[in-house]
Amino acid sequence: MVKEIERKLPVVHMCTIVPISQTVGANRIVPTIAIPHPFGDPSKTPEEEKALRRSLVERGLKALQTEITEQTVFTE
Amino acid sequence: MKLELHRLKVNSLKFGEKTGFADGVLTVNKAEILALISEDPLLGKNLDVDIAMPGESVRVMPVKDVIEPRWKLSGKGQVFPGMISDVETVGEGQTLVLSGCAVLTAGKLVRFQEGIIDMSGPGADYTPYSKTCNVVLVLEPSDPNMDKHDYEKACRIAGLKTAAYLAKSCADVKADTVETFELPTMREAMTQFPELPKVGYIYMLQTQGLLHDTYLYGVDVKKILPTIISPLEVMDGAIVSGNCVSACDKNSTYSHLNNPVIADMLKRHGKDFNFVATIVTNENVTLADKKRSSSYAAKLAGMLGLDGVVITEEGFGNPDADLIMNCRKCEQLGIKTALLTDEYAGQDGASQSLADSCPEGTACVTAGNANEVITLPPMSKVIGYPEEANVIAGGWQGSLADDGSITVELQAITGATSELGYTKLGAYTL
Amino acid sequence: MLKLITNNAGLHVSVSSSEYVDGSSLDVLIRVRGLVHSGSIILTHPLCGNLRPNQQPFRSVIVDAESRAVDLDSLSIIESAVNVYQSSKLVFPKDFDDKTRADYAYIDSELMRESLGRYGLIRDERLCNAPSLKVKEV
Amino acid sequence: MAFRIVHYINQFYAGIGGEEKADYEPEIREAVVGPGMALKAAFKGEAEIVATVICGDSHFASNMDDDTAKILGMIREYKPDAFIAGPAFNAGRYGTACGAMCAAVAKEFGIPVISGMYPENPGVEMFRKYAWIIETPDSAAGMRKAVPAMAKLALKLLKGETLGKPSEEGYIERGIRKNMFYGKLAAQRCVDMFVSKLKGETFETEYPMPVFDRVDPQPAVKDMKHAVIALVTSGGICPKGNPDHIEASSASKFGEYDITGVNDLTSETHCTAHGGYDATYADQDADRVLPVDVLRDLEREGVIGKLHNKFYTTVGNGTSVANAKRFGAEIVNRLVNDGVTAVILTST
Repeated sequence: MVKEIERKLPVVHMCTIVPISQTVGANRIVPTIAIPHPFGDPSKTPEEEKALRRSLVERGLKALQTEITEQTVFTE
Repeated sequence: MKLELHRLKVNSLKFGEKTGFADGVLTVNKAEILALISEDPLLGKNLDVDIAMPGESVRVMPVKDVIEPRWKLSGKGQVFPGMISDVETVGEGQTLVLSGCAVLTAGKLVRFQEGIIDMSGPGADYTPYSKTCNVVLVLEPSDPNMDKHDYEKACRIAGLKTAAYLAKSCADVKADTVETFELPTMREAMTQFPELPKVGYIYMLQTQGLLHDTYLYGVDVKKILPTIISPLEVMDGAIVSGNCVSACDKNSTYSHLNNPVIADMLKRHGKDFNFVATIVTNENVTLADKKRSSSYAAKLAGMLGLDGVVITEEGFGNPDADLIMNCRKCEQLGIKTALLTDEYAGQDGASQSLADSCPEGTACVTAGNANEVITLPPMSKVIGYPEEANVIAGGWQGSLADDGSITVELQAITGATSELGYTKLGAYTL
Repeated sequence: MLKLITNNAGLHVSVSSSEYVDGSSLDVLIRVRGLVHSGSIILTHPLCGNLRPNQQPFRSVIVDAESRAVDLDSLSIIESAVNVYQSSKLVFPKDFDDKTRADYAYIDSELMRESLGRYGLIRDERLCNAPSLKVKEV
Repeated sequence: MAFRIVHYINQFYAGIGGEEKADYEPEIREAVVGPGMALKAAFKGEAEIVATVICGDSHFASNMDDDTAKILGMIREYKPDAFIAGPAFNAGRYGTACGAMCAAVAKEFGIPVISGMYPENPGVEMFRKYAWIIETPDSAAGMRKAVPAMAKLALKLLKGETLGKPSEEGYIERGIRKNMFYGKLAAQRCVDMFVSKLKGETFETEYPMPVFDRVDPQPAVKDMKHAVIALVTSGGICPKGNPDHIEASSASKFGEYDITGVNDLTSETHCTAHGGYDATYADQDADRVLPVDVLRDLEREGVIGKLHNKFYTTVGNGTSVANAKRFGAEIVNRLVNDGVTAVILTST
């Protein structure tokens, strides 16, 4: 699915299992927290959780603003 | 290492006074076999020996193992080392083979495991053992509550003993043909045919527990690290099957003795490649073992500087993970692989065939979809226990019809999708 | 913490650390998948043994249940196993007569026995070795 | 006696009209219509078309479930031995309708179903598992080639003859594995293939393992402050109650949901339809899978221009590659039409 989107629009794939994302052909990849809660962590307070989520989304936006020529994993 | 296989071609079987071979006929003294197998206190009183010939309207079920009669005429050790003879290394000297003959062990162990062999009709096309002249042992335990491991072992040993006994009884007859195999030491092998690629064979053996085990020189293979073996040792019975679950793709002892991959690789050795090593490895249940064994097998192939390996799997499901690990780890070392497996694509053929896959597995041969359904017509005679059709692996309640016909998946047929490639079956995509 | 996830009641009672799943083999695999997603490692292959999904009503898997980064090997193995089961007709323990069901339970226990021993999870060696391991009906 | 065939065509091939008549309601005629004439000729009396179903492409596309049920009802009384739809060539909606009807007829009546399409017709990816689809050229100019091939395949199936490989029979690979006896032992075939691989020669594997192709990355977003960012997820997030009944696995559809004015996803408003992971955490707070709350904050702060007012959801779990591709292609077309700049795709 990610490839079909990438044919027409820039897309960042935000997911927990990076190797799968690499296999399905995503180009901009941002690793997330865990499979059942990629953008959250139930062990944290709601405020901490949202701050964590925000930092991940900001990383995703940064990836979208970065020129790349090949598959790139954005870890920071 | 040099081994001569002295072959007597068995065209017919009959019961008679003295066990021996003449003019293509193997005469079998039933009383002697019964005496031989009833030596074992674990086996019961109602043992039987029967004959099943190609083309007869005969069905044998449930079959555990198929064994080709062999006996060493000379050389160190004796056939089936560590099982019915000493643990001495085999593979040298002369070995008598009763070609075209097999011992089948049949008997109930658990209520769903073993296979079917039809000697005629559509089912016969699927099993290689419908073409052999079969001496069938019908076995039972002396105590119905006996530990199943003990009884399984007793059945296994009874088959091996009978196979050795039959060949030994023909040791005085001059062979029809003699096939000679001479394999060099590793040092010579490495320098032979410098213009040809050096290749090997990764021989995967299923090793998971009762009815899922394989033995190497009597050692339970789940306990080994991958190791190197000579094809000639395999021909003398160094590898013995304890394995009959989903009978279609379990390697019988017969198919080990006659491993068709080894046979073909030896035939093409010196022409298409330089066949330098056979690596046996296991298929254990724990992931740690799977990782360790696949890494170790690939490492051996790498240390030997192999350019390519053929890999054969045994079984379905979790062994697919072992197959894929072996494939990927070899390919990552730059060792080209060809894989031999079978498929579980569902009765309609629409499901995913393997439980695991990798893009490196570019060369893959399959021995067919084990789920395809077949109806086996009634036979005039059934050796064994036909009512087991309803509970056999690949059958279901109602598999056995009133007229004696059986509707089952191919997996119930012994050797139907042999992953040593001992049948011509395969699959294609519609 | 090491533990067994199983729908085989007879095996469950003989293992010192075990979680019983009241359901099908697929339910066992789905429970294991949930654990893997939250960081557990699979120690035994979920498709061990060689009975096809439409034949073996029992499944048992040993996991190292802990919360850490997802183990990729465990993940790919459990996802594939669940796929295999979801694309197959399932059988349930109740589909079989008592004797056959006991045999299936027995083989399932046999396949796990060595691994359970290795990971020190067998509570009573005799129970796993018993010639006729009785399946507790649930 | 000749085999009984029911033929399905659209309004165009029935001579009713083009796009302006595409909402033509399904009807059945006891007659041979349009391309049916060519089919009839190709059957040479071995099979006859007992009825022809005609349905407008748009009508079918917008009333898929109802029209399918209605057409099945129409067909029933004609007791067909086989069902032929099309050929649809490269017409997307027509191909989809042909494929959907073939699948429904096969399921309902258990008879052979045959269509004809250009390989890139979306109907192929969606329905090739359920129907025999003869590969055709991309336009009706290929009618003369397509129809005899469809008729031939239909007769073969009706007579219960064994079918050869797709390349031999001219149909598009269905992805169904079938056993056959080869001329050589599997062991010899394997060693043959091994030698070819060693020598670098071409060979054909007997079981192709999945492979993945690549797409070049799009250029970066230059002006994030004015960008419209859309959220897409394969994590199955949907309004509570899953109004579109998206399947928990092997999804056959995707969802499009409006989030105008939604600043936060909560356990009251959203949940997951995904059956491939423990849903507890997503059901408690769907922002954990689809971070709407944070993107609204960023929108308010002017970091991004706008969060697109619709999000798209699918279920990654067990969904076929073909369906996933189709979803991706349809979703991105809608996003482009809506003026979206870039996409955040979240997966579990």
